[in-house]
Amino acid sequence: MDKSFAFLKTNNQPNRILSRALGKLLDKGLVSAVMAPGITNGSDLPMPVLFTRDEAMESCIPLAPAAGVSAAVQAARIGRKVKDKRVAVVLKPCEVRGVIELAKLNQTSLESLAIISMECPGRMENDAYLAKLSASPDLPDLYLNDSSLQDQASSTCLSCDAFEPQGADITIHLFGLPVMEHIGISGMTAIGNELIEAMDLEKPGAAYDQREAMARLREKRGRAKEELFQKTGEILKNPDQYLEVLGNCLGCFNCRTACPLCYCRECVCARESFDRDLDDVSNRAKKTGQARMPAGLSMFHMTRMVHMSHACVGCGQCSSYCPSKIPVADLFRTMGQQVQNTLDYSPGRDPEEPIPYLRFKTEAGS
Amino acid sequence: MTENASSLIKHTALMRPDGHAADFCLGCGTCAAGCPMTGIDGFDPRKIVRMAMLGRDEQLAASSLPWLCTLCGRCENACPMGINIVGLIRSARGLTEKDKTPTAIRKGLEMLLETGNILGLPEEDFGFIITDVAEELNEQPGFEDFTVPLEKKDARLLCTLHNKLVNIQNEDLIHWWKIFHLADESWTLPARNWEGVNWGLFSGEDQVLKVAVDNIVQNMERLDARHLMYPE
Amino acid sequence: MSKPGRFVVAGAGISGVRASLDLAETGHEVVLLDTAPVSGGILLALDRQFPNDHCGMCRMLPMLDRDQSKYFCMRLGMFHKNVTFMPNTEIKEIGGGPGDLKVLLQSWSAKVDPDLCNGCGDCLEVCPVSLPDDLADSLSLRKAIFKPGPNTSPSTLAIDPDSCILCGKCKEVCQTGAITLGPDYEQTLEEKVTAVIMATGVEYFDPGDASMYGYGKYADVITSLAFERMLSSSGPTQGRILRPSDGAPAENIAWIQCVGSRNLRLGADHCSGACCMFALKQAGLSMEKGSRPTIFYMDMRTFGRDWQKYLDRASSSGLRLVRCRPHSLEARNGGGLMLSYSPVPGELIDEHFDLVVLSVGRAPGWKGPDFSDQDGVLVTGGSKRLLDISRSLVSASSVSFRAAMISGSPVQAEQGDSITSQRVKVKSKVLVVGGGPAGLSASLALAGQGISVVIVEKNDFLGGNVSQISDAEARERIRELVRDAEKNQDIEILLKSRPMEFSGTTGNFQTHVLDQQNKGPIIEHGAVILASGGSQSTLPASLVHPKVMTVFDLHRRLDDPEIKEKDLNCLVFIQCFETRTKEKNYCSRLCCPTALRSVEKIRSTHPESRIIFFYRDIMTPGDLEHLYTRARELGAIFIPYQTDIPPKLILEKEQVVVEGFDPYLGEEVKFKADLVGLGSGLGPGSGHELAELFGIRVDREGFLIEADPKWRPVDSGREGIFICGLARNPVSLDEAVDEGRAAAQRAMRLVYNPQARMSVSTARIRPALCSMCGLCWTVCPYFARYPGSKGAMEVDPLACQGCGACVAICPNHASVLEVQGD
Amino acid sequence: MEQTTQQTDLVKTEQTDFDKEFHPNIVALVCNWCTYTAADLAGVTRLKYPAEIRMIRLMCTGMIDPRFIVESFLRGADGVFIGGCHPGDCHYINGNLKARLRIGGLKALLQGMGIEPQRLALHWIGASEGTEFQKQVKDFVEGIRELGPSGFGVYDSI
Repeated sequence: MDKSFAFLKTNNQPNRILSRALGKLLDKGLVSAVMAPGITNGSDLPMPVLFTRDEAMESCIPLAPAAGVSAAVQAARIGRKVKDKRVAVVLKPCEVRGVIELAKLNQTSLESLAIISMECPGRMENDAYLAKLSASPDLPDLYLNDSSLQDQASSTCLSCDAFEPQGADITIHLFGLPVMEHIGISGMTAIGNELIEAMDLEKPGAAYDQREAMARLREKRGRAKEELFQKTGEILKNPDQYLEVLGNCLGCFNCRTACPLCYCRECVCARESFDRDLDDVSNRAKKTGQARMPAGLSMFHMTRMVHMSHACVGCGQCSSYCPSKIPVADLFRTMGQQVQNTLDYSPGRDPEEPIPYLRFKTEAGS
Repeated sequence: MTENASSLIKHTALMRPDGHAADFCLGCGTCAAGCPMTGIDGFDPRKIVRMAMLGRDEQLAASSLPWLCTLCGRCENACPMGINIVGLIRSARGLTEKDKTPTAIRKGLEMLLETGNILGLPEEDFGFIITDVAEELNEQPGFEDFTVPLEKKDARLLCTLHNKLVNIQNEDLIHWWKIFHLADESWTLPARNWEGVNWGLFSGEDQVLKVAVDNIVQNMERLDARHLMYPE
Repeated sequence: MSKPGRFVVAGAGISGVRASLDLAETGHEVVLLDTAPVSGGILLALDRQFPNDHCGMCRMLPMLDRDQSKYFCMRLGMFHKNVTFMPNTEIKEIGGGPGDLKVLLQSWSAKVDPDLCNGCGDCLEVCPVSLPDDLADSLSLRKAIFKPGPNTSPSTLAIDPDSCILCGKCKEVCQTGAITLGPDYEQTLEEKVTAVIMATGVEYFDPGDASMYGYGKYADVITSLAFERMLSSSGPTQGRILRPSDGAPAENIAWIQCVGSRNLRLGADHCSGACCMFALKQAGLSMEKGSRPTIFYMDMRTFGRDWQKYLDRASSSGLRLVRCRPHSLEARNGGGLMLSYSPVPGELIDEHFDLVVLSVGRAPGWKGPDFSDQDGVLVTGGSKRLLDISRSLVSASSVSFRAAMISGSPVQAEQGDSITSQRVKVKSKVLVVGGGPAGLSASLALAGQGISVVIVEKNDFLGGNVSQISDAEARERIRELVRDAEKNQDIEILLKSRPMEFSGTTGNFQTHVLDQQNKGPIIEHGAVILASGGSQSTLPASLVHPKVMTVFDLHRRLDDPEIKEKDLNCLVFIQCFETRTKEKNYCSRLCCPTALRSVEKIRSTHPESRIIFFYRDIMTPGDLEHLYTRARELGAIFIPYQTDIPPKLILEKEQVVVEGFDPYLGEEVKFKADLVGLGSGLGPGSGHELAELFGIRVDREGFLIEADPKWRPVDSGREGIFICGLARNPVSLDEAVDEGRAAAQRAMRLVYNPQARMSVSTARIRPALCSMCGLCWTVCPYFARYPGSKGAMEVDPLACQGCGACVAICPNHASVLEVQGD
Repeated sequence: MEQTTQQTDLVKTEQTDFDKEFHPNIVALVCNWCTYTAADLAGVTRLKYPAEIRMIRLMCTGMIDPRFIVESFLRGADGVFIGGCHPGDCHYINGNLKARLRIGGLKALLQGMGIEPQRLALHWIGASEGTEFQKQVKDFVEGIRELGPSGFGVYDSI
């Protein structure tokens, strides 16, 4: 499919203008709903909001530099339930990967979803965002144009070089563009092109060359990622350091709740079989002189790694949710990378790519 | 050419006592692997058998293939299908036009028919050679009274001779004559048609084969010998 | 319903074991005996078997009533609660009539009490007698007291009465007092049984007896059986391939095929039917160990469905194949042997090999009295024909069914049981798709046991390809099957119909059968037998010519009076015509025998006509070899060709010319043919469609694939669905009938009891935890999962075998294994 | 009398050596059909293999939940040895192939956690391969002995 690149004039309000463009999809009946980050009563934190009337789109912040939760789970819920209608979902690239991965696990269907994603400048941690927002109400727009603000993104985003969406129907182009004048929009699929037609965009006179901006960013974030993996890798390999990092775990299981890929209805780790026998703890205490009473947390983290590391899309929500500031995402992404490399697997890359542990079927012989 | 002739050789092979015609050939190559001649001037027993099966009698008869064979029988001995390969080759030789058979054999055969031996040795010359060798033996102690029982009637044993013994290796006669003498054997040598080598067998010419056999039979009957010693 | 029957099965090789298990699984009692001290037969010596180089013998264990047989590797022996194994036993006499046989058994003392012997092996150290080990085919020595199988269980030793000198040393060292060397006792025992199955196996040719290839003279010439032990890590060389003469690694290895078979001088006008594959397997395994194998062969008999592909794999991984029979060999200075062979006319090669393996032929072997003519005595396995494993099992299942039918009344459903296994209600009805020989024989077998059958046939007649069969006897047999089926009240026949929708779980399937008006009943049934058959391949349009036809059509045409009287100067057969090649890479098995049978027919009317065969490998396994010999005797000429230079057909208006290359002459040959028969093979019918409907596997060519090509030949892999006949693989009429019965036997075991027992350990879903991700569905190798209507996956209780793959893949442990009883 | 004392001393010395040597905790997960049979065969043919292994018989290696392995390490195992049927020999068709894939991923994970991949081994050992079982187990235990204690058990303290 040829990309159809077009411009949207932003008039210093890229979020608002883009919201209106999305509203046209509703207005023209091309989609029955739009799910995008937005503000609802009670909080300034952008959360996935389902819009069904274009006039309501005023509260939409499609390019919000924060995400209260991963919208992948919500998009997946729509995909699973909605049949014979189309819903546009605005997702960050990591969320798109999450939805694709969930589709492989039969947790959603991509059929009714029109996925709109963007070249992602990253999201800020929720508290940092809210603090900044109170001083600067235009933060969602300013953030797009200000690399020093973007440098305040979450550590996960700063070390993410998968910022270009894969598998979306529409991509919103930001990098290397004067976003306060206009942003780029291109359709990646037939559906995407069909929707773009309805947005009344201007066709490009001369396209911007994004390559340099992208390469710079990729280099910068890629380096940060390597450094992070290096650093975290060292921690992981050293039981003492690992214990120190994980030692603060309260057992709240927020990381699990936040994870878009943890699709089980009830986590296996919540079950009795994961409770440490008191005898175990006391035996250990006898051996080493001490043993922590709320047992089995290392088993919890290990099990989650066993189950999820091949599927980790690197959204960082687990870290954001951790009350003890444990860099869960760093650990997961580092481990995920190693496991994914071994299994030659990239989560969310392609809906047709089978879950690696099912691939044995294609193998013959020894 | 398209293949359509029927095969004479096949019929010849079918007449063999064991009845195993070349038809059984699997083409397995056991014969060729055991044959001392395989590869020499394109020789291969499989090829001969196949030509016979395809009825290419004339082509086979006109080729040198049948004459390259030593008739040693290693092929036949190993053939898992029990094919009478030697017999087949002999039959093929029999089809060769007379002027195409190897000269030495041709000449020998003519002599055999003419004189009863392959050398073409006249009867008096044969008698002379035998007497001469006997005299030589008389010089050895203990054999002074030895004489060759030429044309002796009622002997127990009639001996035929390989022509080599008469021609170039006649001192070899002495060895068995000595044994016979010491054993007091009752034996005889025919004065004519003493030839023990039947080139009719090699040449595939049944009528010559028969002539040579008849010669011996007549000698046996003429001299009333009871047993035959046949050195070939 | 009558009482379960009691049977004697003589011979505890693979056929005997299969027959015993079949009878035992349907509630009968079996006395399984063998003259050997252990069960297992020849397979004890074979670690891996073609066509996949795997073991997997355990897969033939019961799938349902599994708690009745111990969870064991089958190499340890065979254990089933309904089977009594009697080692060291033979049949002395059989009296009475079918259904009421009196069998006199004679057992002799093993001299070692299996209850006391713990297999410690102290006695092996002291026994002074050493003799060649039969198991390793004389490759190594054993003592007079010995371990009769490499890993049989119980790990008892046995004393060979022929070589024991009664010195008593073993008895002295035995700490458990297991050894009795007293006077030989023999025990006779009379069994009253319904029927006797003779599964007495085969004998291997002893190349020493015929002084072949220096066997017995040169240590580095060994038999294929000895090589098998050499490959085994429990064998005399621990799996290393060594020259017996000096223990040096054997790198160059030659296999010589057809030693003791296909040899008229030895009176062996038969093919052993398995040695080609056996050699391919051995050569392949030896390559894995770094050897360079060469196989000397005449015809590479890859006549099983997947065998040609097996050959292709071996060739592409470096196996050298040389088409010729070596003449002889000689020992070489410094070890090894010099082999003389001539691969092409005029070329004589002496090649050095470290090891020469003689692929020794087999012949039916039974030294005891022959009871096979007696009523109530049935013969199976290699003792009947020379079969590979898969065919032996099919034959054994078929025979066991016939044996069960002798009792004349249906098998009784098994009632209560001490083991608290859960049961599932099943429908006592079987759906048979296809009304050809396989389907009919399956239906009749089931109906004979009181199971109701529905036959669904797409044509408006039963009998399958009967009109295509020219053999009058075969036609009559099929007509008889049709007549029997039509008048059997337990068989419902739906003509011009096809199955369209299929659902349900094992034992409780529903199939909607539609006729040509798209109307028809929904049939509820416990099992399905797919016998949809196949047909001969059609020739390409470019070959449409009145003188060119398939070998099958030609064979039929020879009966036409017109042809009989016609002048036929020359007939040409081209075998493997566009088969055993990339597009259709299997042997159809029937083209060679059919074409060869035509030779006799031609000769009866045309004694002088020329008959030419262009062939790649003549496929006449077993007794069929005689057809080949006979055709040669009748003057047919056989010209081998290679796939890169196939014979050319030149079609002209009035005539057909066949051009080819004769490798023996080294020349082009050309024949004006009055008739040309093409061995273009057979193909499956609606394989792909059926596979899709019933959710089973199908191969590229459209043949339905079995769960395991050796051990479960008529199981589809999805429990309750069985496959047989031409839909599964090219077969002869006899084989189709056997496969039909074998499939019936497998279906029977599932539905004979309206309360089928589940496997001891099966998976269960905890619905509240299931996220329906479907991972378990995908990993389940038995198709025992399906998405349920209640928002959770569900388990097909009879299909689940408790392998636990679902448990391991489910991140949430929504899938759990449950073990019933103990 | 003197001789007896000497013998006792000898035994004592041996024991001391034995004690000095590191005795790893090895968990062996073996499939019922092939490797267990091989282990059994090794037993009845009196092939000695290291006493350090604790064998757990499973129906199939395909049913090994990686959690078992992780838990083994967390509870102080120094090595986990898995033995299954050769590819194609699996009683359950392909359980062993599933195991291989899963264990491949787990190895990467363990390596990331500082557990040497050699501490987790998967071997195909057929039913008739008693000597192979002995050899593989011996080699494995020796390998672990050289590596020393895993130290991973300490994680379980949280």
